[in-house]
Amino acid sequence: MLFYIVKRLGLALLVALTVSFLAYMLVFLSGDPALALAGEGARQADIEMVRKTYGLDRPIPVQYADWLGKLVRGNLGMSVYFKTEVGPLVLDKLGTTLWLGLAALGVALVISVPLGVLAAIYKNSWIDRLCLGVAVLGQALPNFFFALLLMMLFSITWRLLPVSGSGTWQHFVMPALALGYYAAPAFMRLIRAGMIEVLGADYIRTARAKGLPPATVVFKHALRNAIVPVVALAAVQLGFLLGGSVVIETIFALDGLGYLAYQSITYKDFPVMQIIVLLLSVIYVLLTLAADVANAWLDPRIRVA
Amino acid sequence: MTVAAETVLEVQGLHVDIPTPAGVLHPVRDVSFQVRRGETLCLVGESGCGKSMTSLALMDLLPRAATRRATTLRFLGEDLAQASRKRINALRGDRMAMIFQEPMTALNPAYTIGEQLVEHYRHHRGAGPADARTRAVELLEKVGIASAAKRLGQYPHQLSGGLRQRVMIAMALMCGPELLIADEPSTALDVTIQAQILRLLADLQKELGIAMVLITHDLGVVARIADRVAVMYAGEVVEEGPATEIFATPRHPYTVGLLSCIPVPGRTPPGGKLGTIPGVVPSLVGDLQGCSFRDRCAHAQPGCSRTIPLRESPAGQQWRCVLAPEAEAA
Amino acid sequence: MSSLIQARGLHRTFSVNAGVFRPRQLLHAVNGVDVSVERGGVLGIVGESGCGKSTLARMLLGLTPPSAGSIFLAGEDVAGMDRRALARRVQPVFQDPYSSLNPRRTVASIVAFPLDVHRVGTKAQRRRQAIEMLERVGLPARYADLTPGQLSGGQRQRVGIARALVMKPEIVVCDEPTSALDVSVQAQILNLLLDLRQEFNLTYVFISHNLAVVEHIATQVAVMYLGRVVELADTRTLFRDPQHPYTKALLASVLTPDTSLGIPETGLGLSFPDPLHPPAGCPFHPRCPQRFAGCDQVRPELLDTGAGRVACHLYSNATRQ
Amino acid sequence: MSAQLPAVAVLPELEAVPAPPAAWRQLLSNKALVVGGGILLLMIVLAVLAPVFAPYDPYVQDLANRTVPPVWYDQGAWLHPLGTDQLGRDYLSRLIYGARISLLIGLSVALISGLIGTTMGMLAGYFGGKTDMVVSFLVTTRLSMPVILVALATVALVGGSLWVVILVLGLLKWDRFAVVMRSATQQVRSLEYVAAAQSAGASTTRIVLTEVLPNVLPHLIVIATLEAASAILLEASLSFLGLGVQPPLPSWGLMISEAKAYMFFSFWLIAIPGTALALLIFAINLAGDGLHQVFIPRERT
Amino acid sequence: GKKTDTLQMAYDQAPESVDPYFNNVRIGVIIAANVWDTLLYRDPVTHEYKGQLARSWKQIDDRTLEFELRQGVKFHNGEEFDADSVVYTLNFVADPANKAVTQQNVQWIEKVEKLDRFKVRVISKKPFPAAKDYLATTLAIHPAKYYKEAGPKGMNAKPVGSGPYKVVDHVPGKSITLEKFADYFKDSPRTQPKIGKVRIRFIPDRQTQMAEVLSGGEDFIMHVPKDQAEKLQTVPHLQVVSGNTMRIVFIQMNSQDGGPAPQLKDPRVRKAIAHAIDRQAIIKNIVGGGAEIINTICTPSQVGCTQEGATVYKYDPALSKKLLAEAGYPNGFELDIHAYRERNQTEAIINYLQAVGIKAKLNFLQYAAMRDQVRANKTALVHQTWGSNLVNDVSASTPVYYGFGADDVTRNAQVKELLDKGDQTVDPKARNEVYKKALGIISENAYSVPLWSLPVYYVASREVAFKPYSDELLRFWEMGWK
Ligand SMILES: Nc1ncnc2c1ncn2[C@@H]1O[C@H](COP(=O)(O)OP(=O)(O)OP(=O)(O)O)[C@@H](O)[C@H]1O
Ligand SMILES: Nc1ncnc2c1ncn2[C@@H]1O[C@H](COP(=O)(O)OP(=O)(O)OP(=O)(O)O)[C@@H](O)[C@H]1O
Ligand SMILES: [Mg+2]
Ligand SMILES: [Mg+2]
Repeated sequence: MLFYIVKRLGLALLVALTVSFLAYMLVFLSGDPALALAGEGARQADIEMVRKTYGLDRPIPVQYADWLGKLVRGNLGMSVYFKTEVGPLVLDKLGTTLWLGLAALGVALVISVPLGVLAAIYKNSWIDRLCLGVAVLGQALPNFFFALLLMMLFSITWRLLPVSGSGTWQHFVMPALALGYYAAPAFMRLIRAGMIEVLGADYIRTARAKGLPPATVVFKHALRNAIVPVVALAAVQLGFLLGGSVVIETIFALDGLGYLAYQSITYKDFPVMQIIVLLLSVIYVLLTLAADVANAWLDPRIRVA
Repeated sequence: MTVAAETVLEVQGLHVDIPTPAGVLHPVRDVSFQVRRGETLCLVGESGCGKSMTSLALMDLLPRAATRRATTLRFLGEDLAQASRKRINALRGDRMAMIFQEPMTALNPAYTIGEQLVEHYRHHRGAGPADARTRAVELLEKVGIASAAKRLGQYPHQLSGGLRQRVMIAMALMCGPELLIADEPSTALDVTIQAQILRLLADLQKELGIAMVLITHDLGVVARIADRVAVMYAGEVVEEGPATEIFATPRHPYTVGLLSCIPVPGRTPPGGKLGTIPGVVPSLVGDLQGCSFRDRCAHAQPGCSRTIPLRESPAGQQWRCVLAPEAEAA
Repeated sequence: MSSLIQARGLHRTFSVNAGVFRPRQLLHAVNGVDVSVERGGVLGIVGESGCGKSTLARMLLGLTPPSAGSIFLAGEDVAGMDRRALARRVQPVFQDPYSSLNPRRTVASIVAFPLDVHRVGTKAQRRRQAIEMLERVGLPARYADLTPGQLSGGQRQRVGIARALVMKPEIVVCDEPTSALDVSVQAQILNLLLDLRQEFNLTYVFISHNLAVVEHIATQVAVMYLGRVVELADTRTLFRDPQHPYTKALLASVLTPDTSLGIPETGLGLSFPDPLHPPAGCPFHPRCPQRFAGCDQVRPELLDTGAGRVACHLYSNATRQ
Repeated sequence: MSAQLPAVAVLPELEAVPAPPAAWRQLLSNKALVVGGGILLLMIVLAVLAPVFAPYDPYVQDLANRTVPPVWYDQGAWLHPLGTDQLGRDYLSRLIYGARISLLIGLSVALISGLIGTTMGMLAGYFGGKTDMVVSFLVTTRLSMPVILVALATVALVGGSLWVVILVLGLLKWDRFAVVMRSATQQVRSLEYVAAAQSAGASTTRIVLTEVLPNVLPHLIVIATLEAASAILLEASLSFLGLGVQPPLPSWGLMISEAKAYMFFSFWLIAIPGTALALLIFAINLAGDGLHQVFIPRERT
Repeated sequence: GKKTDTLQMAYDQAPESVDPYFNNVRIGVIIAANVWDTLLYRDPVTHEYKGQLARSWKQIDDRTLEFELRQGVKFHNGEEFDADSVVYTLNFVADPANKAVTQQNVQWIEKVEKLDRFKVRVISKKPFPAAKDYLATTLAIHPAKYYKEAGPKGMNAKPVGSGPYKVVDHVPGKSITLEKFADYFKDSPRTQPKIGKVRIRFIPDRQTQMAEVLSGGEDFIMHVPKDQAEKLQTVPHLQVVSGNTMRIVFIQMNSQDGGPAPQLKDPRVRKAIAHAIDRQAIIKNIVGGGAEIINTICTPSQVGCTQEGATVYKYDPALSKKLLAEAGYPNGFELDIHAYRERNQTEAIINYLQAVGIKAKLNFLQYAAMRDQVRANKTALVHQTWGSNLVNDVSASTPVYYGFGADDVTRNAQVKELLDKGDQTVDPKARNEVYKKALGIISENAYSVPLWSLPVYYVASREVAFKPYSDELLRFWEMGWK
């Protein structure tokens, strides 16, 4: 177990390292980052100054090594735009995005678990098709479009929820709905497929043959087994939701990581952009590790005796 | 047939229909048989002939799409065809139990053996945890599992196939059922273990005096364990009767063909020709007129496409064939 | 007659995942096997699930390289042989009539595939040859353009046999060719295999766990247990006078359709063979009704007993006090 | 009475097994596929024949007739059935031409990423071992990078255009192809017909191309449809944030992006491309589901 | 809202730093103007200079200005204002080592000297006629002691100025809250603040901003596009005000050697382009009220900027086509057009060019990316806008594009010479003359197509009393509740 976790952490580290390199190289896509950093109306002298300040005059590998070295020592650099340290800036926003991600995950599960179970039980009936329709719609509706629709209804027409910001829980309702609904279909399909498979499994027939009440059969015997892959998906989806919150956070001006990412992209704030990409990858890798552990805990077949 | 009370299960005219895109599939057609207390009935036939469907129909465990109808479906005198879902659920696992083919998959991987052994006992009998546990240990010992108490905490994947099948048997016997249906309980196991499991089943059945319906495609198993045999072909029971009669004097050409196919040491010469049944099983979709075996039958004749008479020998053997016993003998 | 195919000291290990959280473990699937068949003979291999029968077959076919040991084809070491040369001489028939045929090909192109690979003749010739072979195994030409999905299990197995024979190989390795089939179809396939053996002068390695079938078809039988051959003899001898307790148990477990007999008591205990943790000494000793002290210490060698060879301390004088 | 039938000397004609319904019949019997495929086909026809169906040049502006509402509004008229946009361009024509862009993006991204992902997945699945480890690592790395962020950043840095978007998405979205192809290949590779081909002496390339590829193709097609849909959505998101394709290209995402400024007053401006986009994705997903059901049945018959 | 005496405003971009020398965005300028004072004050209407932190000033020589400072002015933290504040602040930001972002605002300063506690001299490197303008607009004065301690970083975290509003809360990237400074000095040329609090939130998305004002979540937004502003006008609780700005819009045409569109080297082609665009129609339909047509590349209000003598290219597609034919392009040609904002306008321009046969392909880029291309000589047409950083002097606009700087894509030596001369001429009359000549040459050669000045729309709750100015500055201190 320990061996395994150490191995996985090693992999995570390797992934993070690769991502860090890619994230670092992203900057050079624009050609000369100094030009981008200098901003509107900068003169040649300003650009040279920027080049010096950020050490952009050195060879790229040296720059990367230097950046990485600082990173390892906990120095995440300075935001070019906000002129503050990247570490606190990013960590400050991470909480909001994590809450949003978890809320969206919650929404997705609340929508998908009952629908998935229903669809599986009434496989190929109109109920199944209805559930599938709801799911496919969620996948088809562009989430920014859905977000705008929500905003129109809940904020403008009914004035029930605040349009934007992140002060209270009400601020999270629409973003979580928009994000969660988009994530729900994946869960629903997985739960449906899992439940169909499990419901067709021999041990379910055994449970029914034992005369157990239908609810016990479905929830104790079936769902318990169908839910195992959902845990892994939940981790992966949470990772995606964190990364995918850019659009939604921007629309609702939710002061989280996604919004910061969007800002840093538009402001050419490379240090922030790099750290966000890196942070999200690390979170993703850790989440999948956590999912594996959770899986092991849920599935006695891989549990360590 | 003597006293009615002796009959545990009586099936008359059982049909199962499954609508499919290609038409209605009839995996079970007009099947009739009965099982008495302390008796073992073997349902035998080739793959896909409807053995499992028959057993599932008895337990009301058919797939959602399938429907079942029967002229008579009586369990311990109670009409199952008319019984409510609830009533059937109350009988299942309690008065009638079932064992499946795949011991690897028939147990829920997420729960311990102990949990799975006791849950229906507690549900049907309202027993407390301690009671149920005692009963579980008792039964595990009965199926020959040593250090039973320790096993209760184990998960199915920690047991070998043979052990799992023993657990399945113990599970079926928890509530002391009157009827045990075993659908190919040994097919998935290795030959040596298969023998062990069959022996255990046979012993328990005799000891507890339960009625058993054993489904198999292995004529060797049938010969060793059955009191009565029902041979199924394409959803129908083509021949039924006491095991000794069926093996000694098979009447239906299909039964005859089946018996000729298996190499029997000492009877078939090594390297010699085995008997065969040419052709393939007919589709079960749509209605069937006459004998379903006629296009594979060496004795086929025009009359085969009409209604086939049910013939009965003095020894209690029944079969459906146009050939009269005397004609056949000629 | 010298042996056509001979395995000497074959070993094969796999590194297997014991579980997500566990380190990989070494599994000894085949553990020092010596077998051989003469031209025209049929070597039956029997044993319980997981004892290494298929692994042995795959090694004979050149599909899995042995970890140690070597295979000789008419005296020539296979290791030095070109894969395609081997393919011309040794061909397989598999167990599963579903997964052994590519569902996206027609029957004719499946059978012609080996000819395509070896570029025999023109396309039309290859097709003709394939159809001839199909007819030979009992599938009329009108089946040629069907896909496997349109065939029954027995028909599929015929296609598999036609494919194996189209290159006129010397040896056919059949890995449980009938165990997925119904008895009535099994009989047809067995009859066919026996006919073909005569016609093409074939040598079979025939794997099965159905002892009645093996007795019917094989000339020689090897009994395997946990990756080792525990008994090897010609068919008549082995079935008439089994030596090894495991062979005896196996034979006892065969249920013949005889209503006068009950279910036999094999005398094997509850423990089961686990290839990941093979017992010390004789691999069979935990289940052996005749075990004695020392069985769990020393592994018995496969020794000649005159009629055949057996690996059991009951017959080795060295360990028997 | 004889216990045995006479041994059949010559095998009699075997019964022909009824042929399963022809492939197209099977496809047509799947409702999801028919509905989804039908809508998709309609859109493809509209897109391909856009010059025929579009009443106007989608690029020509009429500054005097801006944001004219569609016919079902009081101020609307049949002159512009779906109204005009903020620069007075005919909305129906833009919508029809926009289908081209969306479909082109879906197709090209699926093609590029499909090629990368399938190659990687099949190599990993077929060869296993070290190859598999490397590919798995690449997939993990790729998965750990948030697509939309990386795409946004890249487009922001390089500058958006249709081809940049296609390339960026194509280079980013191969992960699912790799994952699915890997497991599908692993599965096929373990089947006995691969062993049979090996036993016939066929080369690895030949086996991969003729035995494995045709049998993992159904998975490929299903994934490709789903990925095409998701690429179209991603492009729409990028365009929505102003970092997608270049105007005046009538991409639906761009149309939504441009229309969002008008949503509170001229809702139809955003509703029309929004609905079209949702319908397209819906159709593709539905078709994908249908293909999945037809191509990848759970059990074999 | 009025109830809470808090003006709630949304803006689309967050300032990178609140310290006025370390941000580059409009909202930063707005905050700076409300939180800090400058030495001088320029009347937004009359453009006349008044003393703000300075009581009086005099020109000592070409390069030296002397200021007498006001006494008794206090910063928000209680620190007293004196010569040290001026000297430290300006010397600090003028030193390139301190990396002020707005270098163009400070790089002309050579040094600032303290004469006594309330008297300072500001010395420029070269004669710099625009100095007063900078000192009246962008050169905010920080408290010396605090700034020395905290530096730009501390100033951003806890900003301290002497202006009518003080910063009470700043969450970078999210919001800034200002509060009325009760001790704001009474002699200021600015009026005393009325509104209690101003809360500025940063919302990047225009729709979200609009949704906020519609739902009453915000009281004030700006930079609303014309169409939306016109619609919002119909909402009962909102008012829409438009105003002109200093930002000018024009098309740069690359006539340098080695450019991607050599056609542009032909003056007939450039003139054809100028004649092809119906500026009036675009203004009417897309740009909106308050926009003015310009004929020279400078903001009309700027000192030295004049439309006089400029060649006017009227909308005349026929003439345009004729010119193209003369130049050898009877069927037009294809080229790229680059743009980075006001995409609607670019698209409209493209449509007009199309009508005379010029197919322009749009490259809509981020500003920096576009500038890279411009500077690499890879652009043909560029849809430019320029706001002069609020400096009301032509030296802040025309020379950027004609002074042989990196953004100059025409490179006319004669023009450069004239502009250089103008930049250093102190006598206003001579200066105007020189500039006029330069602007005349530019328009005569049709080096660029001057388009219009950009208007800005403000949408506010009806409760807010406010007035727009062409410098796009929000003077919170003047605002009140209705
Ligand atoms: N859910 C289902 N839907 C449609 N047809 C089914 C279904 N289940 C079984 N069948 C068909 O019903 C027929 C009888 O099936 P059944 O499982 O009873 O056969 P069996 O005799 O038990 O065979 P085996 O020996 O292979 O277990 C088969 O032809 C099978 O294809
Ligand atoms: N590729 C492989 N990787 C890992 N383990 C393998 C592999 N192939 C076979 N094994 C293991 O080797 C052992 C022998 O397998 P093999 O398939 O040869 O058995 P078998 O005798 O053919 O069994 P069966 O009767 O079930 O076909 C088994 O425990 C199996 O799990
Ligand atoms: Mg069955
Ligand atoms: Mg095997």
